[in-house]
Amino acid sequence: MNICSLVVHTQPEKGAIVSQRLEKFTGVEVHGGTDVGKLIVTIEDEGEEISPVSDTMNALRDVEGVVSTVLIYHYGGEESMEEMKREVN
Amino acid sequence: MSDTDKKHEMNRRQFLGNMLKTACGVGLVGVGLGIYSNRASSMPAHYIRPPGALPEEDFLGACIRCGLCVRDCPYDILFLGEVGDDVATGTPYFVARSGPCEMCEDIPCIVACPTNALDHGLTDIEESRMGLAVVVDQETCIAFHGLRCEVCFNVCPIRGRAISLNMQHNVRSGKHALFIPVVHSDACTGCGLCERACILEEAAIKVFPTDLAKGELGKHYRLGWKEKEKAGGALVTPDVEHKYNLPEGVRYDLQGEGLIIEGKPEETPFSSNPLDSLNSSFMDNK
Amino acid sequence: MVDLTTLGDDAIAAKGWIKAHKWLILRRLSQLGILALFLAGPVFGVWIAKGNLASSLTLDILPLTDPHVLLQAVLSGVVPETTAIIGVVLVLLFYFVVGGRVYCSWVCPVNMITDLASWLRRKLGIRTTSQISRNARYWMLALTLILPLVVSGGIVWELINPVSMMFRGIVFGMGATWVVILAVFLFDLLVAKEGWCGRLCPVGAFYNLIGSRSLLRVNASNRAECNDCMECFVVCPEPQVIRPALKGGSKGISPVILSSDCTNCGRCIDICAKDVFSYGGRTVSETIRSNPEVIKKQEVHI
Amino acid sequence: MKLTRREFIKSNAVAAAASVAGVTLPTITTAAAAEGDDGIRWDKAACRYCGTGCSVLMGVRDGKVVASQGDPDAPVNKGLQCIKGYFLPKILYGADRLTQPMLRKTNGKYDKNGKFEAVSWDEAFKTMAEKWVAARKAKGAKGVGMFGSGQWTVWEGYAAAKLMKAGFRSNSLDPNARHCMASAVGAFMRAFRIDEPMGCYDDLEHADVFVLWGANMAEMHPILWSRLTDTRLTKKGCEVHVLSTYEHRCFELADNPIIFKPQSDLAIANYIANYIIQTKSYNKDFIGKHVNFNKTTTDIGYGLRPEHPLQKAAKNPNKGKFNKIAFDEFAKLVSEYTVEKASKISGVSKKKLERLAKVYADPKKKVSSYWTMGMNQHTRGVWMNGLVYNIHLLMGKISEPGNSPFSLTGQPSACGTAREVGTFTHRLPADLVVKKDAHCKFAEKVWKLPAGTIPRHNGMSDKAAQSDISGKPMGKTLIHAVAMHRALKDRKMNCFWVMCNNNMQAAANMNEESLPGWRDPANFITVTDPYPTVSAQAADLVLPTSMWIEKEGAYGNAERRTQFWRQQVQGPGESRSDLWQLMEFAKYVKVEDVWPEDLIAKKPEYAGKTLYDVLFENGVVNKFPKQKVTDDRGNEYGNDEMDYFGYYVQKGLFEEYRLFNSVPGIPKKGHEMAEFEVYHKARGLRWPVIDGKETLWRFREGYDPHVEKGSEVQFYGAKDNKANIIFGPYEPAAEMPDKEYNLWLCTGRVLEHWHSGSMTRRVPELYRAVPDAVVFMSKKAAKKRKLRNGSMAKIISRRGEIVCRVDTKGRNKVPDDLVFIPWFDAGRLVNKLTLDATDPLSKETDYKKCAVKIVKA
Repeated sequence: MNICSLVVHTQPEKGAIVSQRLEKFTGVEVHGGTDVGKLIVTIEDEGEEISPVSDTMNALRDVEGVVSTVLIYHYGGEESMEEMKREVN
Repeated sequence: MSDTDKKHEMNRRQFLGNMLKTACGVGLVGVGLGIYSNRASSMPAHYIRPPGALPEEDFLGACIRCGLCVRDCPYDILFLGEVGDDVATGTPYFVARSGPCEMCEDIPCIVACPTNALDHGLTDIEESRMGLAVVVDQETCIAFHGLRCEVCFNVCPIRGRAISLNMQHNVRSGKHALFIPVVHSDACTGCGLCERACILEEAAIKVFPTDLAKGELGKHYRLGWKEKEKAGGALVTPDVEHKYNLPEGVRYDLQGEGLIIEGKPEETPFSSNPLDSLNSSFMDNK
Repeated sequence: MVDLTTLGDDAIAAKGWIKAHKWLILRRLSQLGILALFLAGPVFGVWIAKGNLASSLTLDILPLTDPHVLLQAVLSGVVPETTAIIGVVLVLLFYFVVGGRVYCSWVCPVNMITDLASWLRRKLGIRTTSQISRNARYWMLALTLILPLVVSGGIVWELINPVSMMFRGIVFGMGATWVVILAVFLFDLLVAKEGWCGRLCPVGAFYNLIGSRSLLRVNASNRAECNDCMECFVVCPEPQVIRPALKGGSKGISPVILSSDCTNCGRCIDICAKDVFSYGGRTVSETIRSNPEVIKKQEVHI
Repeated sequence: MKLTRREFIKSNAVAAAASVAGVTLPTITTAAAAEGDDGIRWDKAACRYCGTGCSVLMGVRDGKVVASQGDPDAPVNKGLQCIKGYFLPKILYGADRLTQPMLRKTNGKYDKNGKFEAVSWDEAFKTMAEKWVAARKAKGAKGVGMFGSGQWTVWEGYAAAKLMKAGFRSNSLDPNARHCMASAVGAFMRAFRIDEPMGCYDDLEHADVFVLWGANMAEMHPILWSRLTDTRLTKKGCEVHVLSTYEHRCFELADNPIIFKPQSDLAIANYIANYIIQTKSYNKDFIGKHVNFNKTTTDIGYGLRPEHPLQKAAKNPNKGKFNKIAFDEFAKLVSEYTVEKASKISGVSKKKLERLAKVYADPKKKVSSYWTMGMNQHTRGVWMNGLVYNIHLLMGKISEPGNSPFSLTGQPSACGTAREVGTFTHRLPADLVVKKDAHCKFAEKVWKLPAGTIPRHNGMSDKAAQSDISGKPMGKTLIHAVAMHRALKDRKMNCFWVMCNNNMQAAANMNEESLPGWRDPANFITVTDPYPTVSAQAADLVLPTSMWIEKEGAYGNAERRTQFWRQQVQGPGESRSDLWQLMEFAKYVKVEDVWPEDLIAKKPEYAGKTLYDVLFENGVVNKFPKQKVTDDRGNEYGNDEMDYFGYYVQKGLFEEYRLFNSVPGIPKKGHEMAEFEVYHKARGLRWPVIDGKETLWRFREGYDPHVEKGSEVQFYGAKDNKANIIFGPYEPAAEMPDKEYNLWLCTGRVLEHWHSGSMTRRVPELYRAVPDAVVFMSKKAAKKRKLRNGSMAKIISRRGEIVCRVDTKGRNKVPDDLVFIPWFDAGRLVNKLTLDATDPLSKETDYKKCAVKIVKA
């Protein structure tokens, strides 16, 4: 179980189109910043079912319009999905 | 030059010097005062002048800081600016959130004013423009979320005209309506009753001095439908009558609904022309 | 030099304490009484006078308006209401009769502060004084009247006028007004003797001009009795007004104090053990001078 | 805000990236809010105020309600609330909550004229029991009385009914719903022989036309109004007709605004029936199969004291009998009400009346009629309710989506408690009545009591006189709310317990009828309330209560929806719930104190026991042992009553109540309810609940399982499965304006305050929004009296006077001959002015009509 967030720099005018491209990857979500070309992106994997986060990160770099990616936050835990879905409170 | 002359000369010099010194000193005081007055004449946005107050610049000249308006306000909402307040010392104001203008019909504060700083020409309180109410925060105003509040609307003394409710469909719930308060600058007096009544911790409707709150339409622009109403008809040659190619049962309402597909008459297996039935014998079906 | 430690002792000895402070007490009663009239409303709910010294309405009928403030308002372009005009006329008439600076000594609340400063100066022996001309107040007056014409802030003087501020502060709420009052006090105590009222205050200057031909005056009609103790000079807030009347006998100058600077405060009357001074009209002096007893006394003295 | 751990981590990740990139995202604030809300336990409850029955979520942390929200999953309100609901947590935390029992004392002893002093519960109940037992013995069944509430929880009402009717053997129990819903109940029983509306709130989406008959829904049922408004805005051809005696906020939406003269609604309704018959629009098939025609006895007086001239003048005072007639006779009776006549009586233009009649008569239009106090608080309220049923029945526009005559309720549980569990003087649980020997016997069986325990309405059980504790026969036993105050004044009743309402502020004619009895040294008055209300001030013993979510509760709203909540916080100090008080007080009275020997002889095992033992430890109520109260998420909740009494009291009472309505062999079907636990899970269920299924529209085949197949419609409340159309004519109001008292006075509520304001006026924001009651009057009427907006006016009736400010600009625009004063303001008691004239049938006071004059104060 991994969750990480990164800032993906794009050519400023291409923020929207790049974010569409990124969201095609499983486990990838764009949370904003398309208008300034600094996409706030999270990547999650769900255990063994899909490719690990690191692979996805590498793949993102090769997406057309992406200038650079910077990893900001990474969480790697051992919890099961059950636990993760439980409410915080 | 004799001694006395010298002495006179000295005295004159001294005199002139002293005078110059005094003049300079007083002049400095004047400059300081001018600067201070500039600063002091900027009021905080939530301080509202009493009804009939002249435009701020004129008001500061006209108000002699006597406090008679304060004394004659039956609801005791007016204060005089004190030294250290952000309002010209001694001038009257109220704060809508804690004590709004109750809109007395006889406007005693204006009657009390000896200098016309509160314009004695104002005799109908509903014509006063103390400020303008503004719905400042749609995110916190619970009416925008569909809660039934409308306290501002309910307490507004210019009933239905200064604040109206814009009823809309609540897309989220799907079956409730929203009652959105809308302020109309042509009727709002800025009394502040709405701001006081607002039940939020920080009011979402606030009264600001008119010059801060009011927008202004481009001088060139007119609202077409209003002009038409004023003129009592089209400003240019009225439109011709339009005709359309339409299938049966369909109308076109140019000024209203547009395309109207009229309900088909209830269908039966029979043609409306009896001959059709008569001529098609059931015996042919063999 | 006058011995400040024994100031007034002679008068008390001669007339008793009460008589030696008669006019002072009456003045304080007047100053406080006027405040009380305005305070009775907000404090006790008994509405006698509403408003403040700038403009007021007494018993819902008598309007009084300060001409200096109204003049400033007019200069900034205002057409006052009739009540205000009536109020100004009443005030002008009154001070025209009793003397403009009666306002300063019998009405103005700042007077109590500056009197206190003067008293302390004498008690503490503070002698510093800066060279501010007594004419500076007229410059200040001019300034207050020019500012409304040139500055957008309207009646600018009222932003800092300690006179109206103190009264308003007491009647409507002090805020930081005490700072201004303290400043006036310290100015008078440490910077200039009678600095505020005697040299700077444009309100006083204005009333000074109004009352320059007033009927009520103090005279030294009994000047022959003067024993040159000089105590009147010490207590007088405008001592320059005394000399001509008191000492001008030989030059044929009238014993009436004619200078409009005189505030008609009566301190000279109180402090004089010889009853040299008294209130009277502009021409009252002659009758007293012809009083045979006085003449006789003068002769004896000579 | 609910977040899974995964979402929580993710939102942190997003926030970190956004802050690095300098990008602002709306989602970040959400995450922060979620963090801030940590530690809050959310649970559902029914809103404390009106009969709409909004569901709310209350957030509790450290034993205090710290947050609230509308319940987004509640079908009624979908997360919405009115302004009162917005402040729900604050009604619990007024600074002057009562926390200790208070008794009037002098020198350490009870004294009617003493000052209130804190006492222990034991002393309070001992003093009270002594007075009650003495009064019960000396004055008979009516010697003691209890005035309850449509704000009681279901089991509180049930326990009260049991305590009074079975324990004290007295029918002197009436709820404040008597002031509110009694006329609606009367009309339901007469027309359908079963109580409560056939429709539900879904009618609000399905109707084409809405007609408001004396209901200011915009302010009094704010969330329902927003549903009605939405339908009006979004449905093509939808129209709204608003009838009232003055212009209120509903008129903002009115397509056909109708202002009629007070009382003339009777003429308008009869005219509509006449129009339907004249135009032959009525549903012949429907009335043939499902309707009987009747006419009621007329000239029935005004429910005043018998010696009142108006009462003496009436030919058939208090008579409610109606007789079957033929359709033709009915047609003839209403034919008198031509549009001309109706227009003349009501002052409404013919055009408007015709427009209204047409929508009812149009078979293609679905019409829903709504009404509240304008129709119920009416000296002909039962008739008037019936006249609207007449219209709907003539057209067959009833019991189906969009076609509904719907009586809205003003209190959160006027239906669920006051009406359903039998807190009216004449009722027993589940629509049973003390008039019927069989019903009483059934109740006695369920309650394991000797036959003849419950006093019959006429004191006759099996045609033999029921004996009272004093040995004398019982005599007539029914006594309604207004009569209770009269009995106190006349010293026929000596002990009175007012619970969960504020009757000193509510009951009409306070000066002449309420206060004298309360303050009479012969009488002992107990008031149970969370706050020192006007009633508490006038009482002798004040008992502090744990209110609303300080106890486990259940309410039943206007659409038959029963909603439960758990105890979420603890009441302050020594406050105890009404339920606890009712049960604990029963411990202080022994069976011998109130039952005659011959009755005890029938159940000798009850000898020497307390009422508590007999009524509550009867093996049914105490059947469910102490348990933990938890929700599905594992949160635990308190239950003070369970802790104290040692068993699950609420569950026991509810399950015993279900023996009246949900088991085979019950006398009246149609009130079936689900099991206790189901309600804790559901967002309310609309009864009858049969096999776990709710009923939306009653009496209609397919919607209502009680309707037999093939019959389409069955009004199964009546034996012949038919509803009654009952003709009642126009009769004038009790007190009309004359030369001296020249204005109508109408009273009512405002959106911001609820009822007597004892809760909402303690919410600073609501108080600030609407601080004091004003008198709404027209500009012209004000000017005539030298008044204007904002001036102080003295309003004088034959019974008293009050002073308040004039409002000529406010939300209510009244005609020149009518004024409106809301009654929420304890500082301006409008019930000093109102007349205690009631509907002679429902005994409900007419708060909407009396005569006043106004002068400058």
